Order: sequence, then structure tokens, then C-alpha cells
Amino acid sequence: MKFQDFKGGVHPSQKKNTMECATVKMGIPEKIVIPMVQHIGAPCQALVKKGDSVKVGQVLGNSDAFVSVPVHSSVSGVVSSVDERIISGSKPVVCVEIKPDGLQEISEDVKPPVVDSKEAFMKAIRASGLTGLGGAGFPTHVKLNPPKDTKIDTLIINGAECEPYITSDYRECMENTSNIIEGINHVLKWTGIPRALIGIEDNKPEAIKKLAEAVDSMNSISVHSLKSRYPQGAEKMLIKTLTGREVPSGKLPSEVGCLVMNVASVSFVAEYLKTGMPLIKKRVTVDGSSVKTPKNVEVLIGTPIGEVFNFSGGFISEPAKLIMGGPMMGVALYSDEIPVMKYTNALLALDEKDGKIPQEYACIRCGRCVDVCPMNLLPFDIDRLVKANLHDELEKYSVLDCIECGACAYTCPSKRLLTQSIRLGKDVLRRRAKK
Amino acid sequence: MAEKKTKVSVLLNGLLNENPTFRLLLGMCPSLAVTTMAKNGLGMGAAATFVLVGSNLVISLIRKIVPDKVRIPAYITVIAGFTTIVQMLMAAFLPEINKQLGIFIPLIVVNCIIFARAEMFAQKNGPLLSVLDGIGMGAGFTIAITIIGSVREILGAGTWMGIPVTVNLFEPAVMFILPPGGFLVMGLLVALFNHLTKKKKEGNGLECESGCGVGCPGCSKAANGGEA
Amino acid sequence: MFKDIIKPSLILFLVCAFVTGALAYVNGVTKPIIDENARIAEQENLKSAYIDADNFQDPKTADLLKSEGIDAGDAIEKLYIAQKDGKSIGYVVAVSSSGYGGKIKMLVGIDNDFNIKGVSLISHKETPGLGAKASEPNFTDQFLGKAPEKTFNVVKRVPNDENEIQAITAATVSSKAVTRGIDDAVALIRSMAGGV
Amino acid sequence: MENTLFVNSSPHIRSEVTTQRLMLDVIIALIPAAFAGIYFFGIRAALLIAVTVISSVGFEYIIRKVLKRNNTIGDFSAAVTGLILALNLPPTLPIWMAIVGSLFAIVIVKQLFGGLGYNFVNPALAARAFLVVSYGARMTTWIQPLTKATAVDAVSYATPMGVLKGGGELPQLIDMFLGNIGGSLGETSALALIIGGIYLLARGVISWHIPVVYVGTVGLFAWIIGPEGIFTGNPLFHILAGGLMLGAIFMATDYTTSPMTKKGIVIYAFGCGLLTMLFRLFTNMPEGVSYAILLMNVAVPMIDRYTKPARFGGKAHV
Amino acid sequence: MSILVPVAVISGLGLAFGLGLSYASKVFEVKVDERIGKVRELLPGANCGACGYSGCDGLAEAIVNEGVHASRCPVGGIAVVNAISDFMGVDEGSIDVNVARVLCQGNCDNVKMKYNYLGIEDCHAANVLAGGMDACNYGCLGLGSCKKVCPFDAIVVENGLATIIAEKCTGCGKCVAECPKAIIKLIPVLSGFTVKCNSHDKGAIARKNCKVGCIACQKCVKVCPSEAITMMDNVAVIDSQKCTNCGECAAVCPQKCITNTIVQR
Amino acid sequence: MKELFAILIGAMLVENFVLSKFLGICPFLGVSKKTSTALGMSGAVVFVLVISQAVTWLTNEYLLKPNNLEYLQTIAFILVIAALVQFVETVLKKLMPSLYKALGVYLPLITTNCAVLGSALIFVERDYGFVESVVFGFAAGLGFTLALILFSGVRERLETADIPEAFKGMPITLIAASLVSITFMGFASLIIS
Ligand SMILES: Cc1cc2nc3c(=O)[nH]c(=O)nc-3n(C[C@H](O)[C@H](O)[C@H](O)COP(=O)(O)O)c2cc1C
Ligand SMILES: Cc1cc2nc3c(=O)[nH]c(=O)nc-3n(C[C@H](O)[C@H](O)[C@H](O)COP(=O)(O)O)c2cc1C
Ligand SMILES: Cc1cc2nc3c(=O)[nH]c(=O)nc-3n(C[C@H](O)[C@H](O)[C@H](O)COP(=O)(O)O)c2cc1C
Ligand SMILES: Cc1cc2nc3c(=O)[nH]c(=O)nc-3n(C[C@H](O)[C@H](O)[C@H](O)CO)c2cc1C
Ligand code: SF4
Ligand code: SF4
Ligand code: SF4
Ligand code: SF4
Ligand code: FES
Repeated sequence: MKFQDFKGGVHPSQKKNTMECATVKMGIPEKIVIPMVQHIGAPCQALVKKGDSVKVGQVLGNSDAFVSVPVHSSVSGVVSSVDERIISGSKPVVCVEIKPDGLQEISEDVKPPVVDSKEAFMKAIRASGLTGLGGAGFPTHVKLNPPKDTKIDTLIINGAECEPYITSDYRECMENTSNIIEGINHVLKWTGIPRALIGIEDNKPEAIKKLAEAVDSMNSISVHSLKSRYPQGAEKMLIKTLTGREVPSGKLPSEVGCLVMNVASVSFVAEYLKTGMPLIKKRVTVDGSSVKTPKNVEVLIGTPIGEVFNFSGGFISEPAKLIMGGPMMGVALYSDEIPVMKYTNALLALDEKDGKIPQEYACIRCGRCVDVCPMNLLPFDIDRLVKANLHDELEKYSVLDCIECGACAYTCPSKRLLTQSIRLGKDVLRRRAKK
Repeated sequence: MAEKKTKVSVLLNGLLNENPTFRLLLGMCPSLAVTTMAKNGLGMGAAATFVLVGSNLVISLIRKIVPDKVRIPAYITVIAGFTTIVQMLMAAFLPEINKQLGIFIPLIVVNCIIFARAEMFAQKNGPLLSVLDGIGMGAGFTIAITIIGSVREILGAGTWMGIPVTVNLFEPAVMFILPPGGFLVMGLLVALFNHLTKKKKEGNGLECESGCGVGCPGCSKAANGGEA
Repeated sequence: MFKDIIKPSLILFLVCAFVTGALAYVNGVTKPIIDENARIAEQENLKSAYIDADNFQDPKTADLLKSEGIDAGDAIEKLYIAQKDGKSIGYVVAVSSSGYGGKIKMLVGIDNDFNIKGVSLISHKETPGLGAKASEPNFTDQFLGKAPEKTFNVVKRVPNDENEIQAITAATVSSKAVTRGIDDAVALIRSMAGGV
Repeated sequence: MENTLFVNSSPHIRSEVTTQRLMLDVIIALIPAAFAGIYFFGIRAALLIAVTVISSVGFEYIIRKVLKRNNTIGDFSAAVTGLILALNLPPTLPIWMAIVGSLFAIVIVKQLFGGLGYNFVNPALAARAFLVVSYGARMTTWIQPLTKATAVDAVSYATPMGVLKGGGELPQLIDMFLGNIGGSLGETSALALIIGGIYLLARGVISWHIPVVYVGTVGLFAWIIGPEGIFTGNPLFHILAGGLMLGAIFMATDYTTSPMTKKGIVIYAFGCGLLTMLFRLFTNMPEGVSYAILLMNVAVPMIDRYTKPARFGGKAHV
Repeated sequence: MSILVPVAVISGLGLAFGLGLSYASKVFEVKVDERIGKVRELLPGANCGACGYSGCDGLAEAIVNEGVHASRCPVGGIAVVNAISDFMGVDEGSIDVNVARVLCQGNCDNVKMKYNYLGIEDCHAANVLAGGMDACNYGCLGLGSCKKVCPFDAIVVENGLATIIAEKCTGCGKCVAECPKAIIKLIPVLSGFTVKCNSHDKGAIARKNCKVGCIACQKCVKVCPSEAITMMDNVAVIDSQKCTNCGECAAVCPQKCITNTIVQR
Repeated sequence: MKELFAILIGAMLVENFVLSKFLGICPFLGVSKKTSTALGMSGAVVFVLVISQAVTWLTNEYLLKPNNLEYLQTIAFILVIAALVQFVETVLKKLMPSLYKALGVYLPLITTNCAVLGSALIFVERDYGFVESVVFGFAAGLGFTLALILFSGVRERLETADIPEAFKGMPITLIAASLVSITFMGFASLIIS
């Protein structure tokens, strides 16, 4: 197949130090904090209160809304508080804090679901608590339910893992190869999609080889090697590369007959259908200049990140910045008390030198940001207008199309905070639209 | 302009507060075109002052009887009359300067200063105040363009009022008496004027920055915009 | 009807009438002076091109010359006859030539023996400091004296021949333009002498 | 520990490329041309270069101080401007005029508009244009390269373009390539300039679009509009003559004053080429490169406006 | 005699144009409500857009055609409002003019930092990163988003705290809408004491985060003779209708977060 | 034909009204803030210049010259122009409201614009015939348009530039105009033939 490439992109240094670090399991932490929002969509209502005892896999919170998924307890123990906390967004979130009893008693609700129809499949996926594990945290059952009149012909499995440091998806491919294939087959079967394309960046030849061997005899699934270039893993870029289709501005992949799922997401689907154990643990890459022994760790969801770093041998230098996710799109955290979430795929601790971002200088109009923007926007112009409060002009610059990949800010020789500026611009436009 | 209009304040107004050239930026064409020499500035200033005073006087006299519909043509006729008179007088008695100023003498008709003052001041005030306003504005204009002319002449030709002044200090930079020099000197002088007269910004600083008087959208000093 | 149409019109009519009346009056006063100014200016210009003369006869236009069968090139505009004490002593040719910034108009005084008596640039658009130097005596005085048989030669060094003209530094275009005009004027006078 | 963590919006890493490094690269790339200038025109050329660079940096320092702004001489852009301006001057120019040129470039053209990145015309070129208009005679007085100096006529010497306009014997192409001809002190040696250009390309400082399209357009029109009718021109002559190489490689490529998108850049470079030939063939000026680039600089906002790229999966807003 | 021709020509032109134009304006007349022009003249003409219309023209049109209240114009103040009301023939009565107040005193010295913010100087930009760098989640971030939108230069940001210069504030409310922390309130010019804190945290937490935060100790509630103060979600709130400006509350507040805000106009 | 071409190029580039003749500076500075308004104004100027050149030429030829009234040129021209503009405005408002919306606000400004009267005075000075005058007016309008559009782009960029306080607003605009004017010096010696 001749692949059409997307335009732009950057090549940050890979730093995939943990490629060969097989996943190690971390034990039960001192406390577990489970936020009621770990996905895009309606927040869950807490179903437990202080003093309740809970078991592994028990539903802690749920919501009636369609675009929402339940959250489960990852330990057995006693609820020590239910209160609002600031995680990383602007609004406080209800969190359930549990003191584990160390017994890990499994809830009686945990049993393999009976799946005999499309509806049952969707119901099971929702009950599993699965939200996209690729980083965005969009409830998977919603994705699998496209509007009636759209015809999906391609399932795309995202194994690109284009961000530096992160190797958790690579480990998934290496360690759970059969689960991935099984999961894909489940999704293909119950959604009626005829084919699946697995895309993996060519800096992970082992994973490509292993998956290619696994799908050898199946003609509905194929594995594709992708040029290593950030943000190859972004949904729209991936679709463009693998199918040549361009998701129209403001539209979803279903518009062009595609559905994108992360490798870990499909793998989890297979796992869940076998065991019925909802999403309570996550593989996380722990790395960064302050981390003593970078690792891939399997962590219970809700573990405070400080404990995960401790598990990785603690810090070799005072960390100046803690990041949940990769260095390009990850979120900087203000405290090590913040828990690991469903969508967490990496935890980075950077020292002062790596963590401090350079000072901003005036734009020299070099055009690099324009060249690298995969969405073909004009980051420097948006930045200029946002800073000058020229919001009327801003509307003509497709600001809302930005996928916030950070390529522009990464590449800027004047070190301008382009991506943040654009986020602010989006915020302004959304606020304006509301008015 | 809420303060009371005393005769002196009206007269002085044009020199500083509302200096037509540096503050209101009215009548830019002659301010730029004829100011290659200080002498031209004086000549142009005198001509414009004559027209300003004359038309302000006449318009303040006839303002009550001219109906709105023909206000603009009528005022323009008056202004054009005075312009033509000054044109003929200059041709007769100051042929040298007349030649230098060229078509910018008849163009006094459309000099925004004159029309703006007619509309903004003479239209609303009696003859005496209007004449004073004309003198003040005319003087402000004359002084301003003479200054521009002086700077350009000294930098660009090394002379002032035709007298060599730079001796051999530097070779004059011809650009200053060419069009780009006009814009440049004007820009630098306006900046200087702003800097020197910077008082606490009254109100909100939202007035149209050009103050050109052409009444562009957003201009509070619009002289005639939208009324025709 | 009256209020809406007739009255405004009448008032405008009156304003116009008054203003024009005033103008006509001032014109009556100044017109003679202006005309006189113009005449003096013309005579002075002509004189600067031919100092010895004290009067200049009415000009002949190029068309008129052509109709007289004289080969006046496109550059020629007018031909004056220069007189002293009522006697014709030579000519002043008004000629134009295309310089750096546009037309250069000049007057060239030539006596009956083909001596150039004066060159005066009436109007030009050459760059001040460069081409504009062509109107200064430093440049124009080079032409005074006997006109060459053929044409002047513009060079960029110190001239070492009667017919050579030193170009103004960095303004060769203007220098050549003026020279061309003078050549045309000389050619006209020579052809007339030959023809007559 | 909690209170001291850094938090910022992603991304958290930045590329190695910095403004300072880019400017330094331009300076490095100009060194061959500067040495060629010194080789052909002697020690005076070196003096002019030194004076222009130092005064440019000095004016940048002073004006920032006067305007109470932070010191920006560390970004080296003033040094680039000074160097490029020097390479655009005739070797005989009085020193004080070069200093006035630096003043105009740095203060009027660059800093009054806000400094690096905000000026809308090329500072060095605008200063050159200012000097040409103001001191036309001095700015068009050329000397012969030392390598050719014959005692006669060493002061006033024609550039190849001047010869084309004013008549005389056209120089050899090989001399034009090496720089063994009259002209501004940094523009004569196409070889040295091309070496610099290759360095900039290799370092990724510039892309090939502007130099190639610009030079190509000039060559094309030179060939089409030849002296003996259509398609009789000598493109090589026009390509090697005058300031084209310097302009195409170092001046038209100035980031601040060129368009942002590749499409815009191609239009811009084509416009530069077209105007250069218009000026060379249809005006009395011997050289058109500086005005061509300046005019296209002025057109850049309009080019940018009408070459806005179509966003991914949609159309451009205009 | 020689005067007659020119006079005839030009006056003829004048007459022709006068007739033509008057006639044309009659034939091609487009009705415009003259009141719009009059109202436009009464407006201050700053064309700032603070009223929410496209400049003064827009507001004038809205006042005449849509019956919009003249107090929409924040610039002209009461004088303009009254003049327009008079003209439109509506008696608006006296209106109480508001000024904006930042309900926070948490400058860099008073409030603890949650993290070290690196980024754009804009409150919204910081706010989306875990609610901003201030330990108190309800306080002013001091990055000046409000200052940027104030058309009247009435806001100063110093030491991480925005303060409104009451003399310049026209009560246009732009800052109120802009502040991501929603801590700017419009308060009547004439009303006196205001609790300058917006922290809904419990007392202990509020005290830990900020030296001048309301700790909900209820002292002011108890001391107020006019019963104008109530506790709402851990902050004291003063009802300006009941407040008599006696100042007792400010005197007892241990955190010094009640201040006198009377503005002399 | 060649003559007309020379007039066209000459008036557009070589003697650009705004940048080298200093005619019409007020609208050039006043209406160049936004490209969209600049476009509207340019359209209106070209329109008015063409019509007014025709009308003033006729006035001069058939009303003033035969009666030896050249000294009344200024007053007659300005009257004609003012009336013309007002008439066009009135008619447009009624008959073509959309065009009026686009151009209308600029029309009154044009009356007091040196460019219109200036080009009338120039055709007299240069003794242009009817067609030449009209072409000249058209070319001057195009030149105005070119300068205005280019300049509006520059000004939109200046809007977000970090300009020193004292230079904000008009001063920097004038200095920018100066730089644009320098670049137009390149056309000064364009040989049109
Ligand atoms: C508000 C919202 C609504 C979405 N609705 C759908 C949907 O209806 N169907 C679907 O397949 N995906 C839907 N998505 C998921 C997106 O297609 C995409 O997978 C998700 O945003 C994560 O992709 P990313 O990490 O590239 O941003 C939605 C996403 C968002 C943010
Ligand atoms: C810039 C950018 C880079 C991304 N990189 C990856 C990636 O490397 N791997 C991945 O699985 N998802 C990546 N995503 C998320 C995908 O767009 C998409 O949300 C995900 O593959 C959908 O699968 P999920 O819903 O199963 O998570 C990226 C998103 C963006 C915006
Ligand atoms: C802005 C500018 C104005 C110029 N003005 C003139 C001029 O008025 N007259 C002239 O002959 N050359 C002028 N030139 C110079 C010509 O372009 C050309 O260099 C010269 O005429 C021929 O050069 P040479 O005298 O060195 O042989 C000017 C050049 C520029 C750039
Ligand atoms: C590739 C490149 C070319 C440059 N060319 C010029 C130039 O021609 N003239 C100049 O003044 N500065 C030049 N600079 C320096 C700098 O960009 C310039 O001063 C800015 O215009 C100042 O805002 C150049 C810089 C780079 C990176
Ligand atoms: S962050 Fe947005 S603007 Fe920047 S490169 Fe990515 S998509 Fe383009
Ligand atoms: S990469 Fe940076 S310097 Fe270059 S154009 Fe974009 S914002 Fe400006
Ligand atoms: S009051 Fe609001 S908008 Fe203003 S600085 Fe404080 S947080 Fe920002
Ligand atoms: S923005 Fe706020 S501070 Fe500024 S005037 Fe309006 S209400 Fe007052
Ligand atoms: S003075 Fe010329 S347009 Fe205003």
C-alpha cells in the first residue's frame, strides 16, 4: 500500500530508555485516591461514603449520562474520605480516598460478561470502565457506537507511541500480543467493521515483527510500519497516513469511515471479556532525568504518583517538574499526591535543567511553526492575535482545529509559548461562542 | 471641549492643544508636500491662514441662513472663493513662492483643516470667535509646517531659509527633501510633540488616533463624515 | 416644494453669485499684474540663456517651423529670435529632453556663428543632489563657446577635447540628457542656416 | 517540595535551534563574502565592515537603553544587519556615512517598530536605499578591484550593470563569478556567496525556495528579454552581475521580512526576480535588487494574507 | 459687465446643483429617524464599544429603535444618561452607578503559592493548570486578564493582585465577565463596606493558604447592628441595602478582610 | 495608445499620488488601518476619480475656456466634484443599497480629498485631452489603491508590533509610510516608452 504522509511534524529526541524494561508490578500503596472524572464526559456521582468498605472491582461512582463510564475501586479497604480536590484542571473534582486493607478481596460483581449481541458488547465495554488508553480518555463504548447513518469500514489500531520516553504501548505489544489480536477481533466482530490496520512507528521494529507474525494468517488485520515522526500517533494524522483520508475540520473520524483505538485499549477489551475485571490497573512508563531507575510499572489506578516514583528507586536529583504523560502533550502536576488515572501512560520527573522552559523572545517570523504544524495552521499569527486581544481576527484562523500537539512550540527558535497561546485562544473563542 | 471658550483660549487652542498639524493631523498633504523648505512653509501657512480666517468669518455669518441640504456646497464655494483670491494675490505679488507651492495653493480648498474648522467651529460660533479660531489654527499650522520645512531644509539641503547653515559639518542627506523624508520628519516630529506635551491622558485615550478629520469610522473628531 | 427645493437652491445661487462676483473683481485687479509677471519671467528666462540680447521676438512653435519646411526634431518646442538694439543677433531654442526622472525643459541661446551663449534649465525632475546639478553653471558653462560640428561627447573624466563634456558624478543619465537637448538645438540652428 | 514544582502548559521540551544560533550561522555564512571583499578591495573594506558592525550593535544597545527596554545585542541580529549593510556599500564610502546608515537601519527601520521580528522592511536594505537616495554620488562611485588595479582610472570604475547601461566592455564571466569586478564590497564574488548559501542550506537556516526561485526568475527573464530580441539574452550575465547573489541568498531570505508559507515564499521570490529585471531593463537605475526586495517586503503582509494555508481537513479562511 | 459672465456661469452651476441635489434628495430619499442623529450627538463619542454595540452610532440606533436604556453607555456617566433620557422623553429617575471591586486581597505576600507558574501572563491560561498557582483556589491570580479588557485603564495589577481604581472605573462590567475566578463584582458606588475575600474554603484551610482570607469566624455577623451580614458558604457577605456604613465589622475582623469601599464621585 | 500606457504607468507608479506627489494623504492615513476598509475606500476613490475627471474636463472645456474663465477653475471644479459626490451618494443609497453600504461611508470623505481636485488641476496643467484625463484619473486611482492596500497590510502588522510608547499611533504610521515611500523611489526612473 502506498502511504500518504501528513504534512509537518517534528523529530524530538526519542529517549525511549525503557524499551527493554519488562513491566514490573507495583504493590498496594498506603492510600488510593480515585477521582470521579477520569474521562471526557459527564462526571460520575460517588456511590460510596466515608467509612464504607469496598472491594476490588467494586463500582465507586457512575453516571446516567451516555458519555460517561463508571469508576471502580482498585483495592479492597475502607473509604477514608469523599471530598473535592484539584487535580490538574481548573475545577475541583470529587475524589474517593480509600485506605487499603491489603487483602485485595475481589468484589462479587466481577465476573466475565455474557456477550451475545452488539448491545451486550457495548454494555459490557461501558461497564468495564474503559476510556481510551491512548491518552485522551474518551469513553470507548461511545466511540464504538457511531451515529446510525455512518458506515465505518476501517478500524485503526494506534500503536504509534510517538512521544519521547513513553514505551508502555510498546510493552503492551511485546507482552500481550495475543490479547491485542483477540481484542481487535472482538471489536471487528461486534461492530461489523471489515478490516483493521495496526500502525506502529518504525523505531519499534520488534513490535512490528511480533504483531505481523501474530496476524500472519488473518486477512482482515494488517500491520503497518510508520515513519517515526511526532505527532504520527495523533488520530487525524494516523488516519491520513494509513488510509489517505482527511478527517474534515471539526468532524470525527467516523466521518471518513474510520475508528481509532489504542493498542492497550483493544488489549484490555480482550482481557475484560475473559476475566470481567474492570479497568483498575495501568501500565505506566516512569522516566525522566530525576528518576533513578526508569521502568515500566503496572500500577493500581488511584496510586499517588509519589509512591510510583518511590517504587522506581526514588529521585537522583530534586525533581523540578512532574509530568503525567509525555513531554510533548503531558500535563505538569503541582503535587506528587495526584493519583495515577486510567489514561496515564507515563510519569516523568525532570530536574531543574530539563524542567525549566526557556524564556520567550519575540517571534522572528521564521515560519518554522507554520512548516511543522500538522494541522496546517499559522501558530505565530494566532499567538500574535491572542496576545494582542484581537479576538475578532482570531476567528479567521481555525484556532479550534489545533490538536495541541505542541510541535510548533517545540520547534520555535524564539521559544514562544505557542501552544499555550493557542489553548488560550481556543478558550477565548469558546467563551465568546457561549455568550 | 467642555471648558468655557474664552477668546484667548480659542486663540491658543490652535497652537498647542489642537495643533492642526501635530495634534489633529489635518491637512497632511500640504504639510508634507510643500515643506521642503522653511520659506515654503511660511508661504503656505500664510495662504492657508488667510483662507481660514476669511471663510470662518463668512461662514459664521451665513451659517443661520444656509439650509442643511446645500450646506456643504455653499461652504465649499465660500472656501473656494477665498482660495482663488489668495491664489491670484500670490501669483500677482509673490510669484516666486507661488511657483514653488504649485497646485497646493488651489488645493487649500480641500485642506481638511479649513473644512473641519468651518464645520466644527464657525458653524457653531459667532464671527469674532470664529475669526480668532481661524487665526489660532492658521498660526498653529504655519508654525508647524515651518518647523517641518526647517528641519527638512537643514538636513536635506544644508540651508535654512535659503542660507547655508551646516557649513561643512555634514553633507546634507538629500532624502529629507524628497517624499520619504517628508513622512519621516513628520513622524519624528509628531512623536516628539506627543512626548513633550504628554499630559495625563484625559478620558480614556480612545479618541481616533489619526484625528484626520476625514471622519473615518471610529473617529470622534469626524468633521463631515456621514453627514453629507 | 419651495422650502425643500427652491429655497436651498436659491441660497446656493446667491452664495455662488456673491463669491464669483468678488472673484471677478479681484481677478480684474490682479490679472494685469499676473500677466506682466509672466511676461517678465519669460523674458528673464530667455535672457539667462542669452545675456547679450535685450529683446526676444515672438516664438515660432515647432509646428510652425515644420510648416516652413525647417527640419525641427521632436525635441524642439519653440524658437525665439534674439535681438539687440532691434537687430537680430541669434536665437534661443526651447528644447526638451528626457532625463532621469522625466522631461528636462531648457533654453539654449545660440548666436549666428553657432556659438552657444547660454543654457538654462527651465524645469526638470532630476534628483536633487544628483541630476539636479545639471542646472548649475558648473555643468552648463562647459557648453559655452563654439558648438561642435556634430555633437558633444559626454565623458566621465576630465575632458581633454573641446567637444567633451564631463558628466556629473553618478548622474550620467541627466548629463547626457542635457547634452542631447543642446545638440538638438544646435542641429536646428545649423539646419536653418544651411537651409536659408 | 510541593510549592516549588514548575508547572506550565505542554510541551515541556524545546528544540535546540535558537534565534541566537541562527543569526550566528548567518554571520558564519557571510565570512567568505566578507573576506572576498577584503581581498578584492583592500584594508578599507575591512575597516568599513568593522565600523558598520560595531556601530549597528552600538546603536542597538543605545536605543534599547533609551527606550528602557531589555538589551538585545546578544541575539546577534544587529550584527547581521551591520554585516549585510557593510557588504552592500561601495568600498570607498566615507566612514561616517556608513555609521549614518547603521543608525537608520537599527533605529528607524528596526527598533522604532519594536526590534527584532517587528520591522516590515529589511533594515540593511532600507538603510542602503536611504544612503543611495541621500548620497547618490558617493553610493555609486565604484573602484576597480585591487587585483586589477592599473594606475589609470582607478577611482571611477563601472560595475557590470553600469557597463551594460553606460556602454563599455563587459567583464568576463569568470571574473564575475570570482568577484574580480567592481561593485559593492560584498556582492561581487558569487563564489563566496554561494559557499555561504550552501552552509545556510546545510544548517537548515534557509530553505532553497527563495534563492532558487529568485535567481531562476532573473535568469529566465534575462534570457527571454535579450538585447537582440526574444530569447537572446545571456542569463548568466544577469545572474552574476550586481547584488543578485547577495540579495537572493542573504537578504530576500531574511525571515522577518519574507512570507510565512512556502507558497507565499515562492510568490515573493518570483516577485523579487520580476521586479529586479524590470528595474534592470526598464529604468535608468543600474541595479534593481535592493528596490525589488524592498518592494516585495512591503507586499509581504498582503502575500501572507492571500496565501493562508488550507487547514487540515478544510479550507482556509481569508 | 465683465463680472456678469463669471457670475452667471458659477451661480448657474450653483443653482443647477442646488436644484438637482434638493430634487434628488427628495426623489431618492431614504427615511432615517432623525432622533438617532440627535442621540448620537448626546453620546460621548468615544466609540469604545463598551456598551456592547458597534460604537456610539450603534448604541444610538439601539436607544431609539429598540428602546435600550441610555445607561448602557458606561462612559458618559449620569450626565449623559439624563440628557438622553430627557431627549427621549422618558424619566429614568436617578440611577445608582456601580463600580467594580476585586473581592480578594491575596497578593504575593499574603497568599501561598501552589506551584511555580511558567507561562503566558494571563489568568485564564494559568487557571486551566490546576486552578492557577495560588494555594487559594478562589483568589486573584494577578496575571491581569481583567486589566487587558478594561477599556478605561482602571485596573492596576501589582504584586500579584488586581486592584480597581474607582475613579476611573465606569462600571462597564467587562472585567467582571472576564475574570476566570469570578471575583470581580459590581458594587454600588454609595455602598460602604465589602468583604474582600471570596474563599469558600473552611476556616482552617483558608487561614493556611492566605493571611487575609475570610475564615468564617462569624465575628462580623455578630457585631453588625443592622444584621446586614450573613455567612454564605464560608464567606461573610454584606447586604448593601441594609448596611449603614457604621464600620463595626471592619473593626472586629481578625483577618482584616472587610474594607471601606465608599467612592467619592 | 502608447501615450495612454505611459500615463497609466506614470500616474500609478512613478508619480504615485500618495507616495511621491503627496495627494490624498488624509484618507491614506485615515482609512488604511484595515485592509477591508482600504479596499472599500480604494474602490470609491477610483470610481469618483474617473467620473470627476470626465465631468471636470467637460466643465473646463465647454464652460470655462470659451468664456475665458480659467481663473474660476478651482471654484468650478470643487463645486462640480462636491455636487457629483453628493449626487452619487444619494442615488446609490436609494438604488444600490448594497454598493452604498460598501462604498457609501467613504464617499463624503472623498470630497475633501486632495487627490480628486488635484488630478483635475493636473490635467489642466498638462493640457490632457478628454481620454487622457480620464485615464489619468483612473491610473491615479489605481496608484492610490496600490499604495493604500499595501500599506494597510503593513499597518495590520504594526497593530501587534511592540512599538515604543511615544511612537504609537500616527508617528509610527508616518515612519512606515516613509519606508514604503523609499521603496517606491525604485520606480522613479521607470522609462515608459
Ligand atoms: C466531545 C467529544 C465527542 C466525541 N464524540 C465521538 C463520537 O461520537 N464518536 C467517536 O467515534 N469518537 C468521538 N470522540 C472521540 C474522538 O474521535 C477521539 O477519539 C478522542 O477525542 C481522542 O482522540 P485524540 O486523542 O486524538 O484527541 C469524541 C471526542 C470528544 C472530545
Ligand atoms: C498529538 C497527539 C499524539 C498522540 N499520540 C498517540 C500515540 O502515540 N499513541 C496513541 O495510542 N494515541 C495517541 N494519541 C491519541 C490518539 O489521537 C487517539 O486519541 C487514540 O489513539 C484513540 O484511541 P483510544 O481511544 O483507544 O485511546 C495522540 C493524540 C494527539 C493529539
Ligand atoms: C534614487 C536615485 C536617484 C537618482 N537620480 C539620478 C538623477 O537624477 N540623474 C542621474 O543621472 N542619475 C540618477 N541616479 C543614478 C542612476 O541610477 C545612474 O547610476 C546614473 O545615472 C549612471 O551612473 P554613472 O553616472 O555612475 O555612470 C539616481 C539613482 C537613484 C537610485
Ligand atoms: C537568513 C537570514 C537573513 C537575514 N538577512 C538580513 C538582511 O538582509 N538584512 C538585515 O538587516 N538583517 C538580516 N537578518 C537579521 C535579522 O533577521 C534582521 O535584522 C531582522 O529583520 C530584524 O528584525 C537576517 C537573518 C537571517 C536569519
Ligand atoms: S499545537 Fe496546534 S498549532 Fe501547534 S503545531 Fe500542533 S496543531 Fe499546529
Ligand atoms: S517558529 Fe517561532 S519565531 Fe518562527 S515564526 Fe513561529 S513563532 Fe515565530
Ligand atoms: S481579578 Fe481575575 S482577571 Fe483580574 S488579575 Fe485577578 S484573577 Fe485575573
Ligand atoms: S472593565 Fe471593570 S474596572 Fe474597567 S471600567 Fe469596566 S467595570 Fe470598571
Ligand atoms: S490634505 Fe490632502 S487629503 Fe487631506
